[in-house]
Order: sequence, then structure tokens, then C-alpha cells
Amino acid sequence: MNAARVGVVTFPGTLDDQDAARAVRLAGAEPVPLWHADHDLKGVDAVFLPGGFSYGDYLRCGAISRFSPLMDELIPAARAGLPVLGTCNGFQILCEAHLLPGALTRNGGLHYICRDQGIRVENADTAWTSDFEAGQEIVLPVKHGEGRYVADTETLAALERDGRVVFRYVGGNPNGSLNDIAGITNEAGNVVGLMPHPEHAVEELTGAPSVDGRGFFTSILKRLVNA
Amino acid sequence: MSLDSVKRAAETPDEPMPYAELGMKGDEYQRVCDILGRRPTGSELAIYSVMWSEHCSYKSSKVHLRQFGTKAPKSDALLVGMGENAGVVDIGDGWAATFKIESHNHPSYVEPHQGAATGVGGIVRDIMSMGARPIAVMDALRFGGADQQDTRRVLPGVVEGISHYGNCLGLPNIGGEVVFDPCYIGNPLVNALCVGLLRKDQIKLATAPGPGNKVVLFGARTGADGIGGASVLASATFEDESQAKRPAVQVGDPFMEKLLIECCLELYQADVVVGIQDLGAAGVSCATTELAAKGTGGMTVDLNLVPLRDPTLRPEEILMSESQERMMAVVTPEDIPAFMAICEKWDVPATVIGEVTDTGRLVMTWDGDVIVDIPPGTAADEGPVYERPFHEPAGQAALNADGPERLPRPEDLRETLLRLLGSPNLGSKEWVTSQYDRYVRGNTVLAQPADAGMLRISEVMPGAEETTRGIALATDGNGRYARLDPYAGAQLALAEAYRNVAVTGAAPLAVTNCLNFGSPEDPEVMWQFAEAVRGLADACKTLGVPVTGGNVSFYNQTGSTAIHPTPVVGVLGVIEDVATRVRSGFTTEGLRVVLLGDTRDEFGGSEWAHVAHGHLGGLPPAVDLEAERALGSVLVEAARDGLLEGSHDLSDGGLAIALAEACLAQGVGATLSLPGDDAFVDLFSESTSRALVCVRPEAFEALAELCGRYEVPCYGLGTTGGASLAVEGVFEIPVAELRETHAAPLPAIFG
Amino acid sequence: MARVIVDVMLKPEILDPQGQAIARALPRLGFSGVQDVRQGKRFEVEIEGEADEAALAEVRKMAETLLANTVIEDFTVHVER
Amino acid sequence: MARVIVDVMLKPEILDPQGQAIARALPRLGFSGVQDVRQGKRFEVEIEGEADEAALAEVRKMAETLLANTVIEDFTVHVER
Ligand SMILES: Nc1ncnc2c1ncn2[C@@H]1O[C@H](COP(=O)(O)OP(=O)(O)O)[C@@H](O)[C@H]1O
Ligand SMILES: [Mg+2]
Repeated sequence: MNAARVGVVTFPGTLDDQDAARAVRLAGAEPVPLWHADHDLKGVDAVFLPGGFSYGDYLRCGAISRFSPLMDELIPAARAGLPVLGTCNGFQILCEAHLLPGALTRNGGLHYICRDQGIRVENADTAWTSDFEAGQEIVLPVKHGEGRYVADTETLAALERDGRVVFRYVGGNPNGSLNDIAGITNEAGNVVGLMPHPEHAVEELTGAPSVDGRGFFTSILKRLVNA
Repeated sequence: MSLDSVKRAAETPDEPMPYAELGMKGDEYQRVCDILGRRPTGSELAIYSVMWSEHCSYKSSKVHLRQFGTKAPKSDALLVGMGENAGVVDIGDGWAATFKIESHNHPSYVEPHQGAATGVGGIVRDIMSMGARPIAVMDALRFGGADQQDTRRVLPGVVEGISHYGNCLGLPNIGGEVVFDPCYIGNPLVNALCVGLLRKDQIKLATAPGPGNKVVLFGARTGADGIGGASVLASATFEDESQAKRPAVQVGDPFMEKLLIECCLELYQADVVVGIQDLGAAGVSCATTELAAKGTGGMTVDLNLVPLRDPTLRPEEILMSESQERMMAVVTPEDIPAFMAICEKWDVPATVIGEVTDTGRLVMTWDGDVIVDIPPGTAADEGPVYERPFHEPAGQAALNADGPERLPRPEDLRETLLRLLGSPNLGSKEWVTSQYDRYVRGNTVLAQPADAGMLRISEVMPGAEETTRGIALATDGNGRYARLDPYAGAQLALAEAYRNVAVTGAAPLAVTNCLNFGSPEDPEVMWQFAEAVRGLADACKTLGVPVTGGNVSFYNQTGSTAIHPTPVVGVLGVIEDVATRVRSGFTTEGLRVVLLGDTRDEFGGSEWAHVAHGHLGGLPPAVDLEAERALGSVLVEAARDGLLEGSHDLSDGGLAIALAEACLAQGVGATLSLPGDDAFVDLFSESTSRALVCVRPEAFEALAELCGRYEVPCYGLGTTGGASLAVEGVFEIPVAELRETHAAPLPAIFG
Repeated sequence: MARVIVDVMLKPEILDPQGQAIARALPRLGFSGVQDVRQGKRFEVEIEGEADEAALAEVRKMAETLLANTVIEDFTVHVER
Repeated sequence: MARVIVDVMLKPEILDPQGQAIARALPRLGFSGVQDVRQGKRFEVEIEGEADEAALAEVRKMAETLLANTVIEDFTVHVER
């Protein structure tokens, strides 16, 4: 059987693409580089939108990236069920592209923050979280200046009601996110966005003091293999 | 509008030129006239004045810095030494590392955010220009007193600038320093370090060989950044039309720099670059003269072709502009299309502005007129060299005589420890470091608060050999020690950085340095400088680590009051198998805690004297480089043999602070007893050549044996475990209390 | 050539931590009498030709799609006075 | 109560990377005819009482000390129309 192929997108200013590709590889899948300026998803089975400062994030994080040729392909594919994971800047892009509701705004503390963060997995039924248990607490790094999740009251209520809050900060909210939200999913559960960085927590030697990020990649692999 | 062409200069030999306003001395100006056989044009004067400035020509420091070469230890690792954009060392398995530290002090005082940000940007371009991929940054920072008003303006801005620029580039920040002392109040020190990796067969140099090759300027467009001096020129010499005040502040665009990094690496990969130079201080002047001087010797440049952000710029302003995020490459005509295609892919503007020649002249035109026609080497390499007078400062002997012996020593050592641990210099730097991304690129093995940053080497360059190796880096400096004795102070800075690298298990290999001093025109400052350089060069020789490059920052003074002389030293080390790295502090329960090295009664310049008494006098702790080297060997071998479970160096605040930090690393306490008979000296003396390690009980014998072999004294202090730091008969402090105390000072001041 | 201004502000119901930080700092700096501060963005867009209705409509579209995130922000467009 | 607006823009000669990133992106998004974009800040300051000369002078002082970084930025103050 061929290895599952997971696309890793590079925009101008993307920073965590090599980490994302490494995490995909360590999990046993094949990372496929995707370039923002191509109208081409290269037939991948899933897509990882990594973190960074695409276009410098000068305007709003993710605002410019979401108009790239690649996103023209990715948006309909995601709507049709392609599994997509956006972390940090990738999450911001998914929100800007309206694949996920709400928006990410300046951290409440007004500073960029890099730290190891406790997170509770609230929903273990998405394409990217099935290898976790609901209620499981994990540790992943966060590193961002604009990660405060906001949405209007109705949207928030709907997210909570439908179990679409996938991750919540525990042991302190790093950015003032509403309802301590760290990550959410779309209605179908194939598109997941979160601020923390699973790709920085897959090896003992480097990165965060945990390998809890591996669960994201084993989850998607199982799903692709069983599909 | 009249243009000061070479022709016009020849016709108007007596026209007065504003050389003094540009910081040039009369005899320097006369030398330019002698070189050219006529008066310089405005544009030529622009070039010579920046190239012969202290900053670019090292005219006051050169005669001293030579010692780094003449006293350099023999080292097979050195691939590129001083004089290039950055030194390059062989780190094994076909890999090379390039690293350098540089100051951006004054700009960071004027506009903290942009000053610090562009400091990072500048040093990163230096590393890129060697053909390397930048892989990490560090920042050594010094501010006025933590409670002084202006520190509240400068520190948050500086940290934000470094955070924004470095994070946006995707370079992990793996270490640095934050030091407070009132002597830096009007002169904060912002020293930024960058390290890069490359295949050792792919080093690039700043050279423009091959007549007919094209000169390409690429990156950001040129604006009026940092050309205060040039506007003097433009308005004083010529009928001015729009000589509005030009800004001194350079603004950085990290996004453009990130594109430049990726673009350069693809250019190197495609092998379409003959020579390359970053544009830093002195911009186009520096890049063209240096490239031409190191190449075939000649170059033509059409300045009209330089892409401008501000279309009103005059040629002499273009020559002096310090606009950021620009590079200059020399490319063969055949490779130009491929070069341009890569730039286009990365959205990086690129323009051919000239050509390499073999005429021995750098010739520039503007609107068809020749406005520069000079031998480039005279600007780049043959600047003035001063043997500035120096003598020991008047108060030096009195300062050294006023030792810490007269200070009353404390009864309550618990309180003393907490007071030191909660002081701004020894408290947690997390307020700063949590604003820096330490994870990006996924190769960070150690970062703050470890003693040194460490990176594994992997996947950065196609075609490179796989390796288990890693590199470690630390920077250190102690202005108080250097004030008491600049010769020893520089050596102590080196010794501490060396030790910080060694405690992680990496073998120290090479040195970079940033020498921050007051005015070289003050003979007392010049003495401090000369002593520091002599000390550092001597110590590098003894420790066997060559200086590969660095930077000198003079004029860090307000009125006639200079900062403490502050040599900041960066050491790079290599660990053969990065998996054997030693983590910081007490990593788990049930380990034997061992103190390596001897403790003497040494408090001159110490944190205790500073915090408890506001006292600075006497002599700094004795330097013992042989002991330092032996300690380093023990640490590196012990790590390699898997003996060490944790380690930490002893420095500011002595054993007491090292123990507290070791407990805080993983929240593991310890129960210990002291080796000596004076608990105060044991705990707070700052004797050098000491480190703390912890080992599994069964490994203790092997460690002791190893120490015996290198004649490193070794004392078992006790065992890790429990929730407090208990020192028998002295105090017991809960780790939680240590943590609270340690975490408090910076948030209390900066929010 | 004309200059069109786009002002973008967070919707009133969205918390503005930057504005709040400023509002909190003002009394410390000796400024009293300020009840609230909100911080937004101002864009100066230089367009070729005249700022006629068609041009303004174009800038409005730019604001809606790019300059503002209408999930959380409101915007106004006007020609510089 | 009155609302006073403080517009803060980078000085014209200072590089504006934010505006440049937008200006470079616009053509790709199908917007043509834009020559330049500059991005600045807009503050809405709600003050007690009327926006008389004294109040405006106070806001101007605020802008100078806190809202704008006059080393690199210019500002203007006006009452909301
Ligand atoms: N400005 C800074 N940037 C990044 N890391 C820093 C900075 N200041 C301090 N650190 C890190 O915090 C830790 C503690 O610093 P310090 O006490 O100065 O270390 P040491 O005494 O071992 O030299 C180190 O890991 C150091 O690299
Ligand atoms: Mg240390």
C-alpha cells in the first residue's frame, strides 16, 4: 500500500513548514510540499496549513494568504470533505477563508507569547483527534501574538452546543480566548484549526517537553488508511 | 540642478566640501584629495566618509584587534577567520557553522523597537552572505537600572523589536542575557547574535571577480533610511530643492528578509552566485567598494538604476542610505535569467546596476555623468588607522583598593539568597524570553533557561551528510568585573561562556565578541579597550578557541560618563552526538549532587556586593584558565560517557543561585551540605571554574575518577528530591517559594 | 491621483485589549477625563485617476474582502478631505 | 461626551512594510489602479464633557506622549464629524 500523502502548504512567510513535514514523515506518511502560487493540490489525501507569518501578517494574520491560488483549490476541496488541519497562522487562514467561523485577534496580554501550554481535548471525533480520548489533557507549545479566539454569541453557543470546540486551554488561558477556546472544527469535522503546535511536540529530543502532538498525525493516518 | 561630477570637481578644486559635518578630520580629507589627485565629488566624499568612519573602518580598534590574529591558537576548525562578514568553522561530517555577534546600541536607544529589530535583521544578513542558512538568533541585552524610568521605555520596545523581527523570520531564539545597571541608562546595549549552517564546500565570499560579470542589487527598494549625514552633504554643497529633514531611523521589514533568506538559499542551491555581500551600515557604498576591492578590482555602477522608494533621493544619499533587507550579488551574464527567475518566485525585486571590470577603478554614473571614480581599495581597506593614546584611569587604583572585605557579611543566609534571587539581574528572564519563539524549525535541543542554547543539525541543506552532531552557543559578559579589571573582565566573560557551553556536553570550538565601550578618544576608555582585547586574545590562546569575528561599539557614553567596559563574548561548541546533551539542573529525584571546582573568598564585583551594598570595588574573581579548561574536559567527557543527568554552571550569585536555579529547572528539590567551613563564602562567592552536576549514585565513582584524572576538585553535596532546597544547618526553602521569588521582579516592573 | 481613506474599527461588541491598555495607562500619565479608547486601523489608498463613485466602489470592495475582516470589524470609506 | 479621533501614520519618509505588503498583494487579488497603500492607526478617544479647545489640546498631548511615536509617526487630531 502506498503511504498516505499529506500536503504541507508554504506561503511566503510560512515558518513551520519543515517541522510540519517532519512530523508527517515521522508518523509514517509522505509529506507533499504545496506552493501557494500553484493551482494544484497534487492529489493529496489531507492538508496541513502550518504556522508562520504569511505576508508578514502585517494586515491581519492570514488575511492575504487566503486569496492565494492554492486556497482557491483548497477551499472547495475542504468543503467537500478533504481533511485539513491549520495550526496557528494556518488556523487564522482557515478563519479568514471562512472554512471555520470566528476570528483570531490580538492576545489579551498584548505580547507575543511562547510557552508550553496545557490543553484539553474536548472532541475526539474529528479527523485529526480520533487517537485522543475526549477529556484527555495534553501539553503543546503555543507561540503567537494574535491567538485570542472571538466569535459572536450565537456562533459561540452553536460551537459549544454542537461539540465543535475541539481544544480548550487548561491551567491558564494564554491569550484571553473566549471560553478558553484553543481550537475548533467545522460541522463535518474534517477541518480543524488550533493555535497550539502539535508539530513541535513529536520528538523527545527537540521542542516541547511532550510528544503529545503525535496524536494528530496518527489520527489522520488511521483515517486515511481506513478510508 | 547642478550635479557634482568628477569633471566639475576637477574644474572647481577650491570648492569647500562639508567633510567635517560628515565626521571626517582635516587630515583624512586631505588624504582623500591626495588619493584622487583632486577634491572628491560629493558622492565620493559620501563614500569615503562612511567607509572611513569608526563603525566601518575600525580605525581606533584595528591596532588592538590584530592580536586576535597574532595570538590565535592553532585550530584546524577555522575555515574563514576575521575580516569576512562572519567567521566559519568546521563542525565535522562535512558541515560548517558561521556565527557572529553585532551591536545595535545607539539606534535601540533612539527607537527601541526598530533599533533592536534592525539589529537582528543586520546580523542575519551577515550570516546569509556567507552562503549559510541562518538557524538561530540570540540577544545579549543591557539596560539601565530596572527601576529607572527610561528602562520602562527602552526594554519593552527592544524586546518587542527582537521578538517581532526574529519570530517573523522563523529563527528560534536560543539564548542571551538581560542585565540591568544604572551605567547603561542612556546607553542600552543591544547585541544580537546569529548562527548559520552550510556545507563546508559551499562557503560564499564577498568578492567581485570576473570582468563582464553583472552586479545585482536585490531585496527592498532604497529609501532615506539612516542618511542624516548625507542630507548635510546634499544641502550644504548643492542648491537644494527638497532637503527636508531625512530620518535617522531605519525601519525593518522582516517579511522581506524572510523572503530574502529563502531566495538566497535557492540562489546558492542553483549555483548562480559568484560573490555576495549584504548591505548594512554604509549600504551601497560599502557593498560596491568591498566587493570590487576583493575581486578583480574594478566595477561600474549606474546609480540611476537603483530602485528607489523615495524618488527624490540624490546620488550621495543613495550611496549612504541604510535601507534594510538589501543584498548585492555578482552573477555571470549567462546566469542572470536563472537568478532573476528565482528572485521573481520569491517576490524579491532584483536589478542589474553595474558590471565588474578590471580597470582598478570603481566608476559610478548619474544621469550619464561620472560622479565617482576611485580606487575601491582605498575606501574599503586603506582607511586611517589610529594609535590612540591610552592610560590607566585616574581612579583605578583607588577603586581596586576599595575591596569588599570591608562590607558587613549577613547573618541570615536564607534571606540573602531570596533577596539575590528576587533581584532583577538574577530573577527569571521569562518576561523577556516568553516573547521569543524557541521552537520554530524543530531543531532546538536546549534553549532558555538552559546554560547554553543547543541545536541539532538536520535537513537544512540538500546534499549534506546526515549527522548526529549538534552545536551549542552561549554569550556572556560582566561589565562590573571589566570595570574593576578590563583584562580579567574580558577573560571572565570568555570563561563563563566557555563553561556554559561545556556544561551542556558540547566542546567549545570558537569565539565571537562584541566590544561595547565609551569613547576611544578618551585615553582612559581606550585603556579599558586595549586591556580587554589583550585579555581576550590571551585567554583565547590558552583555551585553544580562536576569535572568528565580532564587532566594536564605541561612544557608548553620555557626556563624559562612559558605560562600564562591556566585552560580550559568544562561544560556539560542538557535541558529537546531540542525544547525549545534558539538561539543566536537577532533572529527577535520587541523584547525587556534585560540586566541581574550588571555592575561594571572592566578592569583588559580585552580585552580593551589588545587591546588598550597592558596592563596586576591589578585584574580580581570579581567572584560572587551566582550571577552566580541565573543568570543560571533565564535563564534555562525562556527558559523552553518559555519566551526567543534569548540570549547571556557577557564575553570578555563586553556588546559592546555581542551586536555586537547579531546583527550579524541573521543580525538584535537594538536601545538601556545604563542603567548606564558611557557609556565606561557600554559597555566595563567585569563584570561577566551577559547575554543579548531578549523577546517578552508581555513576559517582566514575565521575570522581574522571575528575581525578583532570585534577578537578569534586565534592559530593547531597541528593536531589523533595519539595525544598535544604542546606544542612543553614536553611530550608520550599521550591515553591524559590519560584515565586525568582518569577517576581520583571513582571512587577514591566507588567 | 486621489487618496481614499479606509477606517477599520473592531465592532463595538468585540473586546479591544489595546484600547483598554491605553485607557488604563492614561490616568497614570496624568490624563483624566477619558472614558474609553478604541484602537483601529487607518489605510491611505492612493488610486490612479479620480475618486469617483466607481473608484470608491472598488475601494469598498477592497475593504470588504481584504482590509477589514467583517466578522469582527466595521469599516468606512471616504475621500481625504 | 464627545469622541475625538487621533489618526497616526508613519512619517512619509519612513518605510511602511505593512502598507507595502498590501500594495503588492492587491494586483494578485484582481485590484488594479492602486499606486500605494499606507497603513496607520486610528484611535477613538471618548472624553467626558465637550470637545472644546482645552479638551483637544489635552488629546493632542496624549497623542504626542502615548498614542504616537513621534520619532517615526505623525498624528492628527479631530472631533468626529
Ligand atoms: N535576552 C535574552 N534572550 C534570550 N534568552 C535569554 C535572554 N536573557 C536571558 N536568557 C536566557 O535565560 C537563561 C538565564 O540567563 P542567565 O542567568 O544570564 O544565564 P547564565 O548565568 O547561565 O549566563 C539562559 O538560558 C539565557 O540564555
Ligand atoms: Mg549558565
